[in-house]
Amino acid sequence: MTPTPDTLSQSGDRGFLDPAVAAPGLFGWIFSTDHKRIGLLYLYSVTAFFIVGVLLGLLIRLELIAPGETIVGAQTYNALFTLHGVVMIFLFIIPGIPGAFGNLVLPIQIGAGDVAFPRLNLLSWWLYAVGALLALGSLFSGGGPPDTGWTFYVPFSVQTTTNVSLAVFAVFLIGFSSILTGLNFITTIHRLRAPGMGWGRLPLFIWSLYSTAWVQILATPILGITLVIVLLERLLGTGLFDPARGGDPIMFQHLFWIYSHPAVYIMVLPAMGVVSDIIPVFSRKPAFGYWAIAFSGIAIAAAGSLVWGHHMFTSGMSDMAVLVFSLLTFIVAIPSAVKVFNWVATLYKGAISLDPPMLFALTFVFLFAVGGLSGLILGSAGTDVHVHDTHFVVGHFHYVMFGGTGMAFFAAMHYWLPKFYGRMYNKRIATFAWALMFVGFNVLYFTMKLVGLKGMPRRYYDYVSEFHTLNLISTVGSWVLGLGLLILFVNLFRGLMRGEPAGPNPWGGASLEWTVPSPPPVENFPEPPRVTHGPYDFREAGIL
Amino acid sequence: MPHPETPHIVGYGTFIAVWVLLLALTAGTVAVSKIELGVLHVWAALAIASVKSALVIAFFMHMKYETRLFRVCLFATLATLAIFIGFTFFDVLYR
Amino acid sequence: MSETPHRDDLGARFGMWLFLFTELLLFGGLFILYAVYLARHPEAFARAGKELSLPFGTVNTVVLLTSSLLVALSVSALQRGSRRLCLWLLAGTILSAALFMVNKYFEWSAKIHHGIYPGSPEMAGRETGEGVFFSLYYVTTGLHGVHVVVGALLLGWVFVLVKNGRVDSGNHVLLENAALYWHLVDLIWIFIFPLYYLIL
Amino acid sequence: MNPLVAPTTAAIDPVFLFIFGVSAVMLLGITATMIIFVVRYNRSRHPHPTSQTRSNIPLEIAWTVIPTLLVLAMFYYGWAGYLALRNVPEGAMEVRVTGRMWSWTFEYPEGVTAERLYVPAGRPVRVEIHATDVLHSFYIPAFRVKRDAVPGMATYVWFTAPEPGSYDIFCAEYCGVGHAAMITTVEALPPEEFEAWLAKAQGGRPDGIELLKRYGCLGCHSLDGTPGAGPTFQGIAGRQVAVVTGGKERQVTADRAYLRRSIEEPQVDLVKGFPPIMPPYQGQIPPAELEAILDALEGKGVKAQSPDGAALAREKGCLGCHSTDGSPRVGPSFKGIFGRKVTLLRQGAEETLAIDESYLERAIREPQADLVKGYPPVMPPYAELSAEELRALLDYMRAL
Ligand code: HEA
Ligand code: HEA
Ligand code: CUA
Ligand SMILES: [Cu+2]
Repeated sequence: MTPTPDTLSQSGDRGFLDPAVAAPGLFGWIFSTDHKRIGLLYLYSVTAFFIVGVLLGLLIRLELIAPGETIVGAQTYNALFTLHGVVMIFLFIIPGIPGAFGNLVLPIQIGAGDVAFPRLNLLSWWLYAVGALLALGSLFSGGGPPDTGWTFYVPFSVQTTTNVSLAVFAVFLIGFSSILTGLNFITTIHRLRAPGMGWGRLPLFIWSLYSTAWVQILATPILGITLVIVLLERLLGTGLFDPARGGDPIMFQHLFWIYSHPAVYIMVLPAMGVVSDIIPVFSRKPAFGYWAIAFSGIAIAAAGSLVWGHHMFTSGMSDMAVLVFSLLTFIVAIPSAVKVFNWVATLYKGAISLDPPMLFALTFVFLFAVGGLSGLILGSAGTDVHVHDTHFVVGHFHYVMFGGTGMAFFAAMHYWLPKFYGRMYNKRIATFAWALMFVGFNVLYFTMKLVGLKGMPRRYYDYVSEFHTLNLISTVGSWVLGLGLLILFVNLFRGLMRGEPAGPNPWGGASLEWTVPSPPPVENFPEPPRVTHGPYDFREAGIL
Repeated sequence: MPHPETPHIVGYGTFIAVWVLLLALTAGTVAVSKIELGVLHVWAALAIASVKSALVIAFFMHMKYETRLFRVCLFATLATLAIFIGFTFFDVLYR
Repeated sequence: MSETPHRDDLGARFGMWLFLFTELLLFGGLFILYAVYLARHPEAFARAGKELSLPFGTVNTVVLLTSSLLVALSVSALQRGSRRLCLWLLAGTILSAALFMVNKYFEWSAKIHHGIYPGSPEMAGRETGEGVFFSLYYVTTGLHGVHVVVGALLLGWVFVLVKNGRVDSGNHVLLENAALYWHLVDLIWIFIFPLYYLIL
Repeated sequence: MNPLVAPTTAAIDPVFLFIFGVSAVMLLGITATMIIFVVRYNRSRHPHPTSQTRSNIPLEIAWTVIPTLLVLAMFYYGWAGYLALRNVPEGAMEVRVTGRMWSWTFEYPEGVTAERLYVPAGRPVRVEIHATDVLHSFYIPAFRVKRDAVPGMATYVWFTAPEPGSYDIFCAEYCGVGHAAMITTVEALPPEEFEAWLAKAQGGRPDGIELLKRYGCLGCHSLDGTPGAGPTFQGIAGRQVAVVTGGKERQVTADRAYLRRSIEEPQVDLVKGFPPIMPPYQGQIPPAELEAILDALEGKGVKAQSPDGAALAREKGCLGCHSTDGSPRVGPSFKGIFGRKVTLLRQGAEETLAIDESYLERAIREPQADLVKGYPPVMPPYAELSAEELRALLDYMRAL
């Protein structure tokens, strides 16, 4: 199946997308070890689950439009937000940027032909796919859809009769997939850089994937073992978290957050990488503070592993732990601030164009700042006590996850997909969709923070009437956001299928992926490239 | 770019010597466990186990002959695990 | 399947090490729980630990250390081109794995026979700390047992590859990686043994 | 500081303001800079970049150090606020709250239980939090306090209600289908009203005999005439007793005043023929309980009433899922439940039967045994209900 140079030249300008370069039909995709095809597989599956998650979000908002039971009862609502959370976290945002865009561009950006372990890469996708199907299967089998929330807190998750075991197992598989992706990326970055591609010439996206991959490798196993224990608790009654039998339910929370806090940096670091790559290109200026951005990513990954306790300030954990974890949480905010300042400084005296990728990247900076700053309220022990487990937290994490990583995901789509499909979308419609989303987003989630400040707990399908107005506004915001999303996807889809040819370098980028044709050929580079300048050396690349 | 490498072949004698040492240390831990040491005991057992695992890693697993990158990564991993355990005790010890 | 055009043995070993790191942290989760519950129920842990069979544990330690030696020797043997010796050593390793599992089987059945297993009536009557100890014991050694089986299967597969010449003195990274995995199994046991069998 | 703001709120709100203030300044600064740059250096106006600067060390240091100082200040204020929530003032009133799926029960040291948290306004209250089944979280937004209820562990919050009024209590830790219904209130009353409420709640409620047992009186005094270390309680009221008062012997009638004094200061009148070993109880028994004990001794001790089904249904959280008006909610309605036909899933097979008492008892005590078709299998088991409580519940359902 290895394409000979011969078949390649015939495949012409469709590059790796040409059906002739792979096995026929679907098999050419689901059994392909080409990193670009795997990347697109991830892109399709991740986007599909994003849409599922979004529809669930819409239902959640509809239920919350008024107090009392509006469209669904308590049990259905509990299943809705559990699924919404599980789908968004484990099926969309964690595999999202690394799985789709990491796979698509990482090897090309470092001048390699593929990742270090292509078959392992395919296995990652398969684990993800099987895990995702099992997660969906948990809806329709056993004792009904799981109702624990995405956090699976014991003792409830051990006692409930719903189908938690299958969901937990599914998440376990997906975690394994995430580990394999991380392992693959680290090895690729260490071993397969093209001649001349020193560490200082790595695009910042690669740096971010590198720090992410370490978190994936070192934190995910803890989630794995925790979920195994929950399964054993349910199936065999080992009692390791059962207070009546000498266990401690708070230990579950420690183990869960030892993974899940670092996981929020798995979600956001690649997004920061995307933004760090886009801003210089659209400003025609080298990334300001290259090393500061690169190392602050590593610092976030490292320090992010020390702060998990900030999810547990009210859990009954010792006050000493509250002190330590609160302090460290504030420390981890500093490298994020450094990044923000460097991004803004990159704009200074540039030649800025507000094409859709840039628009989404700058939106990332703003929304991430809003979300991150609200994280400071949560990191401060005294204030967190009030807003913990209220809609303030829900607002915080939608700002950083959707406003942060989600926007970066859209930025990456608008930035790199023309490269991989060879076609350009309509930029004006994309800008219009952006405007709708920006407005809808803030209406939706800022009101959530307000209602949280007033004390509305999360995971409530029914609430006291004083929270009504804000919830109503929030729901209306979700419609505006949804409309924007719809337009965005339709426009992208139409453009990538039928748009104008994009050419190899539509944005004037200086990193390696812009030196190959769009779409790239199967083996990326006919012969290993020699790298002679950095990823943002626009002058040396002849862009300026 | 990776270069074709010539493997470092470890002699049989080295491995056997390490194995003898490991067995001796095993006998050592069992012996120590018979002495009354109180809480120190756990630390003594862990210390011996660490020496044993260092031997396994260095020789059986060829760590001694790998590049420095391998050792740095291993260290990072062990440090991470140590931190996970250590920081949990900020809660457990003070609750 | 399209393969990378070149071979990168160091990269392959590095990838394997990364995988071993994740395995370390997988067990690490259990060691966190062990540490916390030991701090909370030291007496119960000591009492319960005395009930584990020291002879079984010691024999299994020796078996695993020896198997580790055998597989390390097999790598050297293959590198020096003695395929037959390598195959014998591998066979010895797999046999040790089997021996270990047989031992484990008897050890577990003896415990279960005495009513020591999670949720048993016997455990219900004991102090909770002992229950936690035995639950952890079962989960940890169970997970370790799964790794022993997987490692043995892996070595069996490599055995076949060495036999039919697909892995040889010029291309032995698969054997090295399988051996690395096996050493990890040993490594974990080096900690399980004192923590569970020799505690206080 | 405004006396009408709860002290916990007064400790936390300034921290909110501080962090929000710093954040707003930072956010506005960053956003404005971004917008100015985007406009000023837009490619249409500024087609060629006029700088290719790659870094500036003093700047990097400045924007590392300044945020560090800011966050350290935030940390400090946050921690100080947290300490204010943790350090309970001296002399706080104690209440114990138990969270269960899906209701809160408050217990006062006087033996009173309630579904709402009645407190005297202006007095610090320490609430000790327990859970029986899964995690819950005791949350009073108005006072900025929250703490999880963890099975097998006691946690606490404290607060002072600044003025009489009603304040929401929510369950903030997700606990299953009734999570959103696990709501009650703090009812802050003027101190006198609170005392009155307490007394009324005790009214007859604390069973005098029960109290005699609780305070250990029955170790020395029998109820049935058998002699012990002290005189029997049987027929004690109105009895003629020979006592030694201040070394002088005299006869007294055991009236209420005498009995009260004997409990509070037994050394004043020593009963002849018994060793002077009784410990004084002055200040140890709350007045309401003392009255209940005296009532019991005088023979008009009010027995605890049989449990109230309606209250139980509310307290145990049943009404979180079952309606009383025939409308189905998470679970089937209680109204008209007797005789209703249900389809059950028993070991996978369907079975239809008419609801009767024995079925209901099982459905309450071990709901997993039979799952009712059309409803999610989420009901927790209530194996701990006493026979009388169960009877009261069933009577209540029948009467709906
Ligand atoms: C992408 C995911 C993501 C990211 C990046 C973050 C980032 C941060 N988060 Fe968030 N968080 C979540 C996802 C994320 N979080 C989720 C999902 C939950 C809820 C889980 C659940 O319970 O379901 C959560 C919950 C959560 C809590 C627990 C709340 C509770 O339950 O009570 C806390 C507490 O400290 C917290 C803090 C922070 C902090 C301090 C940051 C920091 O990293 C933010 C750093 C960023 C900035 C500070 C802004 C940018 C900088 C500037 C604009 C410059 C100026 C800055 C300074 C002066 C410092 N988060
Ligand atoms: C990346 C992660 C991600 C993303 C993108 C989202 C997206 C959304 N989430 Fe998300 N959410 C989570 C992750 C995410 N969520 C997590 C982890 C939780 C915690 C779960 C837990 O507690 O366990 C959570 C919980 C959560 C809650 C809290 C539930 C509760 O605690 O009671 C709510 C409530 O409003 C909510 C709403 C939404 C909405 C409205 C969207 C919006 O994206 C939806 C926008 C889209 C639409 C509104 C519909 C789409 C419409 C169209 C396609 C067509 C146009 C339609 C019209 C014009 C009507 N989410
Ligand atoms: Cu109880 Cu939520
Ligand atoms: Cu966190």
